[in-house]
Formats: sequence, structure tokens, C-alpha cells
Amino acid sequence: MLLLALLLAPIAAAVLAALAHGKDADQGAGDAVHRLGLVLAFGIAILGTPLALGHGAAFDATWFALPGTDAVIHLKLGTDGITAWMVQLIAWLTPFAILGGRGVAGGRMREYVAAVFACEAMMLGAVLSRDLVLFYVCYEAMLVPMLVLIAVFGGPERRQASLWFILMTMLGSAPLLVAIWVIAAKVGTTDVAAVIVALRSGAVGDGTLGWLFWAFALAFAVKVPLVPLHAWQARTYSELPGGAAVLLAGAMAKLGIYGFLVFVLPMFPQQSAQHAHLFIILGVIGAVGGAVVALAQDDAKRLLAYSSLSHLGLVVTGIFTFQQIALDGAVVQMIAHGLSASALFLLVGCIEERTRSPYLDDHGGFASRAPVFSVLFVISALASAGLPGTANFAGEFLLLLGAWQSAPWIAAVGGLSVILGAAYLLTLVQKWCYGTAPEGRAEVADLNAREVWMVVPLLAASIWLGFQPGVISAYAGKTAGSYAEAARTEASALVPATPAAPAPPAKAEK
Amino acid sequence: MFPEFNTTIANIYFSGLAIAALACAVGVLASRHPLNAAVLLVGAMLSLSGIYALLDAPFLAVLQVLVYAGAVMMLVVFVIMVLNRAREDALPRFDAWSVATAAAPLALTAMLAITMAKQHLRIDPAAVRGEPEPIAERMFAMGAGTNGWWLLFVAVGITLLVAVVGAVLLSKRRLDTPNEMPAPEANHGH
Amino acid sequence: MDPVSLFPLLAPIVLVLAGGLVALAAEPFLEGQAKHRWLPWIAVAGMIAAGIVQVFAPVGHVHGMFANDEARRWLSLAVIAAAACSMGGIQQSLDRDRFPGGESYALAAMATVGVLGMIASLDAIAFFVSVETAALAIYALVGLRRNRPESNEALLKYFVMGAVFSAIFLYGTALLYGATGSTRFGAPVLDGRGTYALLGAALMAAGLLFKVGSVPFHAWAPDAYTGAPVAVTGLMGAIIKVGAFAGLGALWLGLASGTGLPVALDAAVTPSAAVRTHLLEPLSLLIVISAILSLVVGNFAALKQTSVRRLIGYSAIANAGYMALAFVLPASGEALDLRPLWLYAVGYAIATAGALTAVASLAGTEDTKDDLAGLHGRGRQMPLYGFALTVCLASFAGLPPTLGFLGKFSVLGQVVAHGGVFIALIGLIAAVAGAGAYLRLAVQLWAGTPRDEQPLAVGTQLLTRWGVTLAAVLLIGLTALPALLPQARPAPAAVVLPPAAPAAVVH
Amino acid sequence: MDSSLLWLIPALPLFGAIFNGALSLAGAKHGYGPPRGLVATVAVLMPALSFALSLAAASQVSSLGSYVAFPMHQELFTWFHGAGLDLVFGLTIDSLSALMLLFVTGIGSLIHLYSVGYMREDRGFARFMSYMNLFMTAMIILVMGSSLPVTFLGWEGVGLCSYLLIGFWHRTPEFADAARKAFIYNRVGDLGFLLGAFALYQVTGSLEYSAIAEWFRTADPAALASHSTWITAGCILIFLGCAGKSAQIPLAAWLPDAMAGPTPVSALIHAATMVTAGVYLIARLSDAFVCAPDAMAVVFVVGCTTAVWGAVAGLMQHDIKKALAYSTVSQLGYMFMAAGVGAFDVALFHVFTHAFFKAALFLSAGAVIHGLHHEQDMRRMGGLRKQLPLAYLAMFYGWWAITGLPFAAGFFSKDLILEASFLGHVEIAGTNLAPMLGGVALLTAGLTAIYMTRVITLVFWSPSRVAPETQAHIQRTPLTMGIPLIVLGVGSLIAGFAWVGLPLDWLNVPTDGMAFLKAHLAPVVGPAQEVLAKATGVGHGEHASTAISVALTGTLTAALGCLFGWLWWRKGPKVVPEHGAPTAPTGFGGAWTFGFDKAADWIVLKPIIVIAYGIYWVVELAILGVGGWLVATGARALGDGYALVLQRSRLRTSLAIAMLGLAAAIAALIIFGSV
Amino acid sequence: MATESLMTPGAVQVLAAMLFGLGLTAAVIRRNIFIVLMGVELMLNAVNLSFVGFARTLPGDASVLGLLAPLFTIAIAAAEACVGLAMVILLVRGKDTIDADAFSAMKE
Repeated sequence: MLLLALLLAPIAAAVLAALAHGKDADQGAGDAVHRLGLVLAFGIAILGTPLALGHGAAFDATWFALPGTDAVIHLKLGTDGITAWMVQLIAWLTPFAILGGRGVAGGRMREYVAAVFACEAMMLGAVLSRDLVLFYVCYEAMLVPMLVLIAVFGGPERRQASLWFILMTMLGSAPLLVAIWVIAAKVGTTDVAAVIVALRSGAVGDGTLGWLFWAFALAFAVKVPLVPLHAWQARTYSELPGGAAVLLAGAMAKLGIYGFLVFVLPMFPQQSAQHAHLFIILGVIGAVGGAVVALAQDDAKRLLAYSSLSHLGLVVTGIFTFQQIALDGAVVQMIAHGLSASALFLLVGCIEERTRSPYLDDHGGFASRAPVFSVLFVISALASAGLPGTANFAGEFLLLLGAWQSAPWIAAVGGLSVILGAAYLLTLVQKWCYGTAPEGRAEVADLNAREVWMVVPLLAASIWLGFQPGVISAYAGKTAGSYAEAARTEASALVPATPAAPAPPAKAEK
Repeated sequence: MFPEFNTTIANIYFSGLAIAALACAVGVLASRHPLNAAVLLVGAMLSLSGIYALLDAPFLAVLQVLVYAGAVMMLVVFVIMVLNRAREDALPRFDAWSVATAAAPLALTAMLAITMAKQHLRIDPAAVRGEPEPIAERMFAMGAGTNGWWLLFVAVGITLLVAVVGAVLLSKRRLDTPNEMPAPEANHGH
Repeated sequence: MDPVSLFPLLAPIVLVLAGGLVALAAEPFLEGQAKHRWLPWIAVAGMIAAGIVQVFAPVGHVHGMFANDEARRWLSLAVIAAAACSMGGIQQSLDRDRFPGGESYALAAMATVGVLGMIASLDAIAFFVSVETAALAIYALVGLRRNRPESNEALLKYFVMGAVFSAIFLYGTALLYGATGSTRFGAPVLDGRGTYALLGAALMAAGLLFKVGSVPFHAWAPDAYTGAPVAVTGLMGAIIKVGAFAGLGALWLGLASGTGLPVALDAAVTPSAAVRTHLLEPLSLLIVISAILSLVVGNFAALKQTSVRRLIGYSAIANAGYMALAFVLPASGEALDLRPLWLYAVGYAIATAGALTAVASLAGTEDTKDDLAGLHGRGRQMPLYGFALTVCLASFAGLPPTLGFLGKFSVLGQVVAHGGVFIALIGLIAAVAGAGAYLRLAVQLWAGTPRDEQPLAVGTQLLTRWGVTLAAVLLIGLTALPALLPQARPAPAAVVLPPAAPAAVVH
Repeated sequence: MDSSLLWLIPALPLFGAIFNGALSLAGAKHGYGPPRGLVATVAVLMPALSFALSLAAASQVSSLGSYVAFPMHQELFTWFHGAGLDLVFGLTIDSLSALMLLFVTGIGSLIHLYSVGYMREDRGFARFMSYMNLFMTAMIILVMGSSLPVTFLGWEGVGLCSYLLIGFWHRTPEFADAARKAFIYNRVGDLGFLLGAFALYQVTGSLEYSAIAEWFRTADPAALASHSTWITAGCILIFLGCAGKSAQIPLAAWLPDAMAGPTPVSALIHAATMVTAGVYLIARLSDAFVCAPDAMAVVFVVGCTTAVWGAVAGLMQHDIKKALAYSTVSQLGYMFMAAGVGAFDVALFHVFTHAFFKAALFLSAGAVIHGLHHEQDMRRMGGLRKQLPLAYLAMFYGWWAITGLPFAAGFFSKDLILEASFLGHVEIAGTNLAPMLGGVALLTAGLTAIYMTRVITLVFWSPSRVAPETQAHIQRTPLTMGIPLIVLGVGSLIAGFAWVGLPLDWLNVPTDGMAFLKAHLAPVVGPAQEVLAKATGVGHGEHASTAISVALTGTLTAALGCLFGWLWWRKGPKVVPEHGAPTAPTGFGGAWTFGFDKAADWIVLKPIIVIAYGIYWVVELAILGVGGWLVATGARALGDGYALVLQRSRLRTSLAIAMLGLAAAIAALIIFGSV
Repeated sequence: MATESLMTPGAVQVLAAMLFGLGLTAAVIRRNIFIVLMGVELMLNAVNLSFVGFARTLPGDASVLGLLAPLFTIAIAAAEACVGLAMVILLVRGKDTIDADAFSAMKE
């Protein structure tokens, strides 16, 4: 029931927020909705916390039968390590999305809070679901509130951006839906665990299995996004308001990775192993290429978009090495990137709210004019660049170590993104914080209390997890490992001569 | 068949009426003035009435003349006259586009006719003669196990009511009160 | 399906009819704006009563002429809901435009009566009478803006094409009568008259595909949708299509069963091999080709539309295509099951009525602001309508969690289950194009502030507000409870057996 | 001291950093900032306490005797924990860490004290002290870390502090550029560090130093042979990390630019402590390095090359700090030479002595700059002996030490390096290059003497060229700056005796009683050096004749260098530039100095920027943008085409199309169906 | 009934099909709205003929159905004519023409 409550609570919260009374222009009413949203969001996050400790009994109810097949769709919810930590990420980021929206939402706080909660509900539904159809429903449904967030609260190009976002994502997931139907028709169930068993035991022919794999992979690759399916990303991110970016870049993009881990690897181990090199190469291209292209950006949000492309490309690479350490790193990095990217987008959002400009060249000298902003901005940027002591370092370290175990060149080439990451992030910091303000630019007020408190906890969490990544990897990493096990076996069967296996752990000698 | 007629006479009547009906139909298709067309259409309907009679359906034959050729076509002619569109209108019979668009319906006609001609139908001796009683009997049978045509009879009443209300809504003068109706602002149907 | 007593079964139709007749009778006694204030309520009262009665209406048939079953119950309820919602839109438009006449409400009710008759029909003639009742009322409503050229043009096109296709449908009925000796759906074909049956079924299907706006019989749809007042467009789009598909479904299942017994629309029917080969396969081919053409044309042509009505017109074409995909034949020996179609139809009717009622409220005097530029930012001005319109558009786009998604999901899912993987893929890709058109509108609705700062002209709104709220709530709420869909695969049955209990609700 | 208190050593400065950082932020709104006294007290006290704790710990470590692998160890918490990797966050003090820790905290504390005087008037004083304390924390973690990742935490931490402190005066864009450059160069090295760590993990299965050392000490030759590729690769990659941190070719170019930071920063970070971290790491991993002769060769050759390059470039500089910076680069090259021939203890000895004399040099340079109101151009100095006696004294001692004139610290350490090179065995393509490059190093020692003499001559010994208005307002060196100057100056003189021992026989102390350094380091680097000695057949320090001849030659070279330098520059430069003129050398000097900058610019930076914009414009905007546009347009074109062709306005046409469809259907039924 | 008789039920169906087609053609190709409407009337008449023709070939109740259906057709045709003529009046009032091609402003 905990899981069901977790799914229903944000829906209820969305309805509550939408029904809140008060005139749009009334500042007090907006603040009230804001406070209500915060309380509810934190409540939901606290409600979800027990999942990280392994709590949460599965929930199962019949939904409907798919005509023409034996499949009965269930409203089935369950949890495991990855789900638990995705829930933490989503639920704990939501309050910050609300905090980040107070400035941009202005008189439309009701709509903003309702959309954020609707989005949260669907994201939670997607990670909690243990039925392919339910997953797909939530996976698609989250687009609508996100569309509203972009279209209503976004930047000047929001119309184009929102359409790019939603249409590319829909186009990517169209084959996924067909694949789910085929599975329902041929396997006779859409229960994830049952489907995994059936697909591995040859319920579907090899040819079909092949294109099913591509259908699943395509849908998730668009969401991550993986090169070359990232055309929507920069366009969309550059129009996002800070709060919505927390949801989209911080949490929603991770669902693509979640999909790879939870569906693609266990369902199609053979195909995953066969095509692993492709995904590794695409991931590395994304990691390095994204970082290189970020150097050429003059818009901070675009820069952060390419930064996300880079970081998440590395995560995909790590996943497809199937190494346990890399999988540990992948789950840690998912959370870490969620925290650091959110913090950066929120801070950039603060500047954009004040000046209407996210451009690198339009600002300067914040270190003297807005020292609090600068301190937080530098810490966020360094976290994003993977400075040791932040969760991002833990994630990247494990990812690269795992990648090295798989093939050293992956770590070597992928590691270039770490260097380039420092380059573009420090360029951003340098342009904004160092020097003096460009001619004709008005003074920019430093962060107010709300803005400070919407970033500090994220950074604190990042630093805490930087020293305690085991909190994540011990549970989620183990789950990820079990999902990837079959693919790993297949991969080692593909290459008879495996590279030198790691020696036994060093714990023995002390 | 009317028992009084022998086959030959029936054949002659049928052939004549069929040719007349077709000729009138072609006339409708080809006439320049709507009044001519209306008259020719009445001719076709009367021919059909004759064929109904030949086909043992006297009730329908009468109805055809009374309702169709009589009432409906009179209404049409009346409207044509009222609008005074019969003679002044100089629309061409056919233009190039008519010829182009004629291909499809004519092909359809040909295919339907040929298909029908290929079929073999036989008259069933047990067919009921189309006089008012058997028709009325079935139309208004209301007990269990009957077919419920009376329901449709009621329904047609509603249909006619709708038609009248609709016609009123479309053409009643009272509804045109230009001072109250804002002028059309833009023609945005392009 | 058993015979039941007349009144309980037909009570919903009678109640809507009564509402319409009272509204018609009361019209001359009310002056000016009072007409618009009271008459819709009279008509809607009849509909509400009808809806309540319909929930409890017995499953069965009267005289083999009209019937009720679970699918028909849901379709009727959807039509009543859509009509009630649209009634609000019509009230809003006419009141706002100070239209000097109140017959429209009666006609809208009559159109609903006609569509309810279409849904309930077990007989082609009954269906024809019903369809004409609905159509004649709609013709008049389409031409409501009598001094607007586009309204006149729409009326002409719709009427003439409608009359031609009525005749075609009727000719098909005549041929089917020749083939079976009966006008009942489901009558067995007599020996040696298979050609008449196939030809008749094809012509009837053409007549029905015209009504739903399927390619190539679709040309009227964009024009008629554009020429009619927005609220009427909603009514027309929502209900006529549902009725026509009910007819097509009855024809289809009737042909497949061939027992002469009344056909339940939610029955799973396994056709005999002969019927399958000679009738269903050619027919299915024609319908499915038409369907694929429709969904491609409708979705892609919608992309460039700026008028919402025209957009919905093409959407109607596209959605007709999706619904017609339900007629993909399953593997030999498997049962035909149209339940996905009914689910889709319910969602479509509610979404169309909700969307256009909302647009009617946002479109200003004489619906002159119903294009993309005119709707710019209106969602911010009137959030309730904006929200409802967004939900309806999401439903059109097939985005969860709306009924539109569930409809597409189940229809296309069945197509895949029947082996039409590529058809489904085409459908989904076209759906993305369509989604582009719908969402562009949704984005336009919310992005920015209205171009003109003046408040919109609005009429009496109470009914509209309830209507669009109802539509939005139903679209989302019914997703969690897809009561129309079965809980498990039904046993294939040659003889049609209606489900005994009301549709089980998911716990 | 109990080992459970080890965490205090890094934690105290961390507290100072947070405390002062908070004060700084809180006081940012006020013009002058938080109270100077409070800031200074906390900032100096914390490293000093760390130093005290380090002393206690070090004495304990040295009293435990030799060959105890890890005398003091504290496991703070489990860092990585999961199905894949388990790693404890541990702090360790062994003899090597103790040595590093002592001079890091000791010299660090002194420089903090100096900073109080130097930076007191700066508006960002609290922020500065906060960064300095943070640096201490990171550096302490670097040397105390018990495993590669923990060291890496400190490694990047010092890089971060370096970044922050170089860009401390954030209003000047060039300083920010220099800061970013330093961080990115370091990042390149850091990637090498990481990858090297991965390679070692792959070979040994552990990231803990103890386990890695254990593995290499106990590995049988077969295992070593089978892993030799990855051992070599790992060591070279680790050395890349060291090269980044210690400014070796090819990652050397950042260090001179790093002089943009305040002078105490240059002294502490970019001379005494941080830049020697590379040497520390190689010594720490000496067991691995000796198993990778090729990597050792790379270290040696790179070290030698850097030493020459730095010395020549140092000769060309006009900016006093730049000259010292290149000197640092050169000296670091010496250290790596020693490490490259396996004389890890000698390398560390030079680290130790270099810390003293280079800190002294920088601090006295700072005092000069402070005194001359931020004048850094040596051509505009001269004759400052009287005005700045403390600075002169410190620089003189430093000069004595670095040139290698007898009995100061540098004399011993540099001698040992030259000796080790001459005796060493570095085989490249079958030739033992060590003696030859040892000769080059000897010449470089001469160069060192020349450039250092040039510096001290131009600043103190040559006639004054200070602008008259400045001359009148030369600031006296305050006490807070003076104490460190004196301590470090004296330290530069006597630090060398840590190796050779003081002649204290008359106190009844054994001669080698103070010569503890070699024995002290033996537990850590001894086994590796034994391995090497066995493998190459040479050990160092055993050939008295070589030692004496090297000492004599070295001293002679240095003396000649000094003489030459004094003679050449004793009258000052030929041209005295205007105030504010560019100080960067031109001509050959410029080409030599900026060669690596130019190369990096043309080989790495410019191509990356071109590629970045190329990809962005071509792939992102053109291909993907146009692709998306094409898809969208294509979809629209479908609709348009339909509207153009089929959707006609005339009723007749619509009907005809419908009939065409119907006719086609009927025809199909007739042709294919059973009609 | 002689088999060589012209007046077979099949011939009736052929006649009905031809009349239907001619009416359809008139409705499709003519511009005069009156004639278009008359074409539709002709089609409905053809359908009636078809019903009656089939009625002869079926026994008992089935044959009566074929005579009964045309009654509904005639009624509906009258209703359609009613609305159609109202429409023509409306159109003429608006554009003063009965040319169907004059009403072709909408496309896309």
C-alpha cells in the first residue's frame, strides 16, 4: 500500500493545488500555494524514503485485458534498488522544483505546482510500475505536464522547444508501444518479470526479439538522450525555467537510463551483449562530443544541456560494459547528476529571472556583486565537473573504473569528457563570476533566502553522497548487477578470451 | 404479375416503361433548365409507378404517384418558380469539369448494371402481393414476436418533424435580423 | 440477447426526445435571451434523465429492431454526455451572439435522439431512419450562421454529399435485403445471393464510412466542420461518428454471425469460414485501406491548419481511420472483437465535444477567434477551458493518461495482435504528426498572453463549465477504469451471448 | 598520540576554512569584511595545531623503528561500498607521510603567518585565509591518504584551491584565465592519475597503497611479466598525473601563469608543497615503478628535459615571480630525475630542501613586491639591501641553497641527484642514458647558479632603478612577514644536514645522529630501491670516489655560474622599461618560454575550439537542425500535397473523388472478390 | 412465367442499377443545385425499385418487407427534399445563384 500511496499522493497533491482558491495576481495566494506545495512535496518525499531502506510491499490489481491477446494488464507496483533510488531522486527533487518555480511562476503558481505534481506522479508511476503497459502509460503521460511547464513558463522559443521535445519523445516511444503489443500478443502477459523469463526462454523468435530490442532501445535512447537522438535536448533545455529543469534534466532524463537498466538489459541480454559496442561508442561520442560542443555555447542553459548529454552518455557507456563497478557508478551518477544539474539549472534560472538573459557574455563579476550566488555556483559547477568529494566524482570514478575493466580505451576516451567538463564549466564560471559586469548591465541582486535554500540542500546531499556513495550503490548497484547479469554472461560468451580479470579484492591484507 | 396480363403484354409494358424511365433519367441528367428536369423526373417517377404495378405492388404504385410525383415534385417546382431561377439561369449543361467528373459515376453505373445482369433471380411464387392490407398488417403489428415496424413509423414522424424544424431554422425570415446579427468579420474559411 | 419490454429499453431515447420536444414547444413562449437561458436546460434535463436511465437500462432487444447491451450502453452514455456538453457550447455561442431563435436546442436534442437510435438499431431501415433524423437536424445546425458564406457553403457540401451517400447506403440496404430477405443486421445470406450480399455490404459500408469521414469519402468533413458554429461542430463530430461506427459494427458483426439473431456490439463473434472468405475478407481489406489512408491524410493535413475547427475536421478524418482499424481481421478461427473500437469511440466523442465546447467558449463573438492566433494565451485568461481543452487535445494526441490513449492503445494493440505490426507502426507515426498539430494548439493556448487584452465575449457559462469539466474528468477518470474492456479473453462463441452482469469495474 | 586522533590533522584547517569562509560570506555586504584579528588567529592557529599534531605523530612513527609498514592508521568510514568496489576512507602516517606532513604543515603555518602580514589590507582577507586553510586540508589529505582515491581527493582538492587562489583577484580577467588554465592542465594530469589507478587496480586488485606495495613486493616474476604492459602503462599514466601537478613537460606551462595569485600562494602552493605532490606519489608507488623500467626511463628523461627548459626559461624572465616559477619547474625536474633513476629517497630529500629554500625565495620576493607596492619587474628594482634587509637576508640564504654552493641545503640534495644520475642505469634503446643526462643536469646546475645570481643581483646587488616616488614609500617588512622569512632562510641553510648529519661529534652525538632522513624513508622506498639495485647492479651512495668528484665538479660549476651571473648583471639591465611595461620576454627568450604554450595552443586548444564550433554548427545546427526541419517540413509537405492535389473546393470534385474511391472499391470486389 | 421474358427480377435490378447510376451521375456532375437534388431523388427512386424487385423473389413475410421499406424511403426522401429546398432558398438569398460551383471558397 505504501507504493500505491506514493503514486496517488502526488496526484492528490496536484488536484489540491489546482483547486486552491485565490486570484492569480494575488501575491499572498501564490505564496500560500507555494507553501502548500512545498509541504506536500516534502511529505511525499518522506513517504518515499522508506523505499531506500528496502521497504515497500508490491501492489497488484487487475486493470484490463488487451483484446485479441491473452494478456491481462495489471496495475502492478513494486520496488527494488534502482526503483527505490529513482523514487528518492524524483521525490526529493520535486520540492526543489517547486521552490525554483516561485519566481518564474509569478501569478500562476497554482498551475505550476499542479503540473509539477502531475509530472512527479507520472515519473513515480513509471519507476514503480512492474507492468509494461503501466510503465508506458506513465512514461508517456509525464510528457503532458512537462509540456505545460515548458509552454507556459519557458523561454522565448518555448513553443518550438516544447514541440521538439514532445514529438521526438513520442516518435521514439512509438515503436516501444508496438513492441509492448507484440510482447503482449506473443508472450501473453505484460508483467515485467514474466516477460523477462519468457523472452529469455525463447517465447519469441530471434528475428522478432531483435527488433523488439531496437524498439525498446530507441525509446530510451531518445529520452536519455543518446547521440544522435539528442536534437530535442539543447532546444528544450535552453527554454526551460529553472524549476522545470530540475524535473526534466534532474529526474526525467534518468528514466531513459532506468529503462536501459531495468528493461533492455534483462529482457534482451543477447542483443544487448551483441550490440554493446555500439552503445558504448555512442555513449562515448555523446560524452566527449557533448563536452566539446558545450565549449562552443554562448547560452548557459544550452551549455548545461550539452553537459547533460556528456554526463549521461558516459552513464550509458558504463551500463553497456556490464561491469558491476560501472553499474554501481551508473546508479550513483544518476543521482549525482540529478543533484548537480538541478543546482546549476536553478542557479542559472535565478540569473535569468533577474536579467532575462542566460547568455555567457551578458554577465560578469558576480563574485563581487553576488558573492553568495558565486559560491554556490562554483560549488555546483565543480560538483558537475566531478570534483572528488561530490557524488559526481564517485559516480564517474566507478563508471570509468568499470569501463577500464571492460576495455581501457573506453575509460581513456570517455575520461576526456572529464577534462573537457572542467573546461566548459570553468569557462561558464569565469564568464559570470570573474571580471566585471559588461557595459550597460544593471546590478544583479544576490540570492534571496528562498533561492539559497533551494540550492544548498542539493549541494549538501551531493557532498554527503560523495563520501557515502555506498548508500546508493549497495542497494541499487546490486539490483543493477542482477539485471545486467544475463547480458554479462552473454557478453563473456561472445568474447572467449576475456581481458585480465581483476585480482581478488584487496580487503584480505590489512 | 397481374394475372390478367399475359407475359407478352407484360414484356411490352415493362420494356416501354423501362425505356421511358431511362430516357427521363437521361433527360434529367442532361436538361439545361431545372423546370425541364423536374418535368422529366416526374415522368421517370410515373414510369416507375407503372413498373411497380407490373410487379404486383399496386399500393406502392399509387403512393408513388400521389406522394412523389404529386406532392414532392410539386414542392420542387413550386420552389423553382418562387425563386424564379428557371429561365434566367444560364448555367451550361456540362463543362469540361463535368466531363472529367463523369467518369467515376458512369463507371460505377456500368459496373453495377453489369454485375446485376450477371445474377440470376427467380420470382418466388410465395411472394405476397403488395396490397395495402398485408403491408398495413405488418406495419402496425405490435404484439410479441412481431417485427416492430410501427416503431419506425413513429420514428419517421420524428424525422419529418425534424425536417420541418430544420427547414424553418434555415429559411425563416424572422431569424434574419441584421441589426442584431453582427456583420461577418472575416472570411476565414480559406 | 433476449426480448425485453419496450419502455425500459427505449426510455433514454424517449427522455431525450421529450426534452427536445418540450424545448421546441416552449420556444415561442420565451422572448429574446430568455430562450438561450432556459431552453438548453430543458433539453439537458432530458439528457441527464436519459443518462441516468441508460445506466440502468436492461440488456436485450425489442422486436429485433432496437437493442441494448454493454457496448451500446457506454456508447449511448458517451453520446449523451457529449451532447449535453455541446449543448452548453451552443448555449454559450448563441447567447453570446444574441441569436434570435431557440430551435437549435430542440434540433440538437433531436440529433441526439437520432444518434441514440443509430446506436440501438438492429435493422438497416431503422438505422437509416435514425441516421436521417440525426443528419437533417445537423444540416440545419451547420447552416445556423445563415448570412455567413462559409456556413452556406458548408451546408451545401454536407447536405448534398450526405444525401448522395444516404442513397448509396440505402441502395446497399436494398441489395442486402435482396441477398438475405431481411433488413436485419445478421440475417443469413440466401443461397446463390452472395454477390448481392457483398455488394450491398460494401455500399452500406461506403455510406457509413462517409458518415465517419473516412478517406476517400471525407471531403465534406473539413468544410462542414469549419462552416458550422464551433459548438455545433463539437456536437456533430462527437455524436454522428459514434452512431455511424455503431452501425458499421452492427453490420460487421451481423455479417460475421449470420444467424439472424440480434447482435450485441460487445460480443465476440467467430465467423464461419465461408462468410470469412467471401464477405469479411474483401470488406475488411476495403475498410482497412480506407482507414490507413484516413489516418495518414487526417494527421498530416492537420499539421498545417490554423483554424481549430478545420483542425478538428482533419482530426475527425484521422480518428475515423484509427477506429476503422478495428476491422482488421484476426487469424482464421479467431473471434472478431470490436470492444477496442467502442472504447475509442467513447473517448473520441467526449474529447471532441469537450474540446470544441471549450473552444466555443474561447472563440469570441461569432467564433471569429477560433484560430491559432486568436487562441494565443487564452488558456491563461480562462484556465478552466484551457485545462479542459488541453486534456481533450492530449486525448486526441493519444497521450496517457487519457481515454484517447487507451483507445489508440487497445485498437492498435489488437491490430498488432492480429498481425498488423506495420499498420500499427504507420498509425503511431501518423499519430505523432497529429500530436504535433494538437499540441501546437495546446502550446499556443498557454504560451504568452492574449494578443488583444480585451476580455473575451462570453455568454451564459454555467452549463459550459460543467460540460468541459465533465469531459476532462471523464477522459482522465475512465482511463483508470476501462470498464468497456474485458477482464480476460472471452471464449470465442459462434452464437452471440451478451454479458450477463454489468461491466465489472476494476478494483 | 593515539592514531584515532589522526583525523584532527586535516580537520583543523578544514574548520578554519569553513569558519573563515562563513565569516567572509557573512561580511561580504560590509565594505571592509569581518574582523581581521579573529580571521588571522583562527587561520594561523589551525595549521599550527595541525603541525603540532603532525610533530607528535611523526615522533611516534620514527620511534617505532624501521620496516613497520604502516605505523599509524585510522579508518574513518567506508567510502565506496557496493557489489563492485569496497574502499575504506583511511588516513595513514608512515615515515614518508610524516616527512611530507611535517614540512607541509610547518612551512604552511609559517606562510599563513606571512600571509597575515601580506594580505591584511586586502578586502578579501577572510576569503583568502579560508582558501589557504582549505588548501592545507587538501594537501594533508593528499599525503595522509591510505589509498589512491583518498589521495586523489586531496590531489584535486589542492588543484581546486590552486584554482581559487590563482584567481583570487577575480576582477582581473587574465588572472581568471591563468586559474582556469592551471585547473585544466591539472585535470589532464588527473585523468592520467585516474587511469593509472585503474591500471594498478586491474593488476593488483586493490587501490590501497599497502596492498599495492604488498602485491609488487611479493609478486613472482611470472606474474610481473604477464602484467608488464599494464604495469608500465599504469606507471606512465600515474606519472602523467604527477607531471600535471608538478608542472613537468608537457604539462608545465600552467605554473608560470599561476604566479598571478598572491605571493604567499606562490610560495606555499606553487613552490613548496603542492607541486611536489608528484614526487611524493612516485615515491609512494615506488614499488610499482621499479617494476616498470620503461616508465622509470620516461620519468628520468622528462625530469631532465624539464630541468633544462626551466633553467633556460628562468634566465629569460623579467618578472621576479616568473623567474622563481621557472626555477621551481627546473628544480622539480631534478627531483624527477632522481626518482627516475630509482633514488626516491634522494628525490624526497630534494623536495624537503627545496621546500625551504624556494619558500624563502618566494617569501622574500613577496616582501620585495610588498615593499615596492606590487612592482614585480626586476628591471625596475635594485639596491634594496638597505631598505629590505630581512628580505635580502632570506633571499641570500635561499640563493646560497639553490645555487648549490657548499654546505647549504641545496648543495647536498643536488649533489646526491647528480651522483645518482651518474651512477644510475636508465636504458633506452639499449643505451644507458643516465650518465649522459647526468652531465646535462650538471650543466643545468651551472645555469641555475646563473639565473639565481641574476635575480639576486638585479634585485639587491645592482644599482637602484626604483622609481623615485616608490623609493620614498618603500614599505617595511612587518613582523608577521619577517619571522617566516628568517625561519625559512635559516632552514634553507641547515635543512641539508637532515641527510648528511651535523658534525656534532663534540657533543657526544653520533655523526649520523641527525642524518635520519635516509633511514627514516627506508621502510617506504627502501624495498623498491633494493629491487632496483638488484636488477641493475648499481646502488647509489656507495661509491665514495664518485661522490667526491661530483661534489667538487658541482661546486665548481655553481661557483662559475655565480661569478658569471654577477659579472654580467652587476650593473643592472641595459634598458629600464616604463612602469607597467610588459614583462614577458621576447625574441629567443619568448620563444623558449612560451614554446609549450604555443604548442598546446596550436596542437590542442585551437583544434578543440575549431572542432567544437565545427560540430556545433555542422552537426548540431546544420545536420540535426536541418534534419528536424526536413522531417517537420516533410510531414507538412505531405499535408500540403494532399491539400493541393486532393482537397478541392468544388462540391463536384469532392463527390467525384469519393465516387472514384467507391468505383475502385467495387472494381476491386469484382476483380478480386467473388462478385 | 416464360424464362425468355424480359421482365425478370434480374432485369428489374439492372434497371434499378442504371437509374441509380444516372441519378448519381446527375448529382455528381451538374452545377445546378436543383438538378443535383433531383439526381438524389432519382437515386432514391431507383432504390425503391430495387426493393420492390427483390420483394418478388422472396417468399411470405420477406416479400412484404420489400414493399414496406419503400414507404420509409419515400417519407425520408420527402423530409430530405424539405430541408434541401430550404437550403436552396437560403443559398439563393445569400449569393443569388443556384450554381454549386459558386460555393467553393473553402479548401486546404
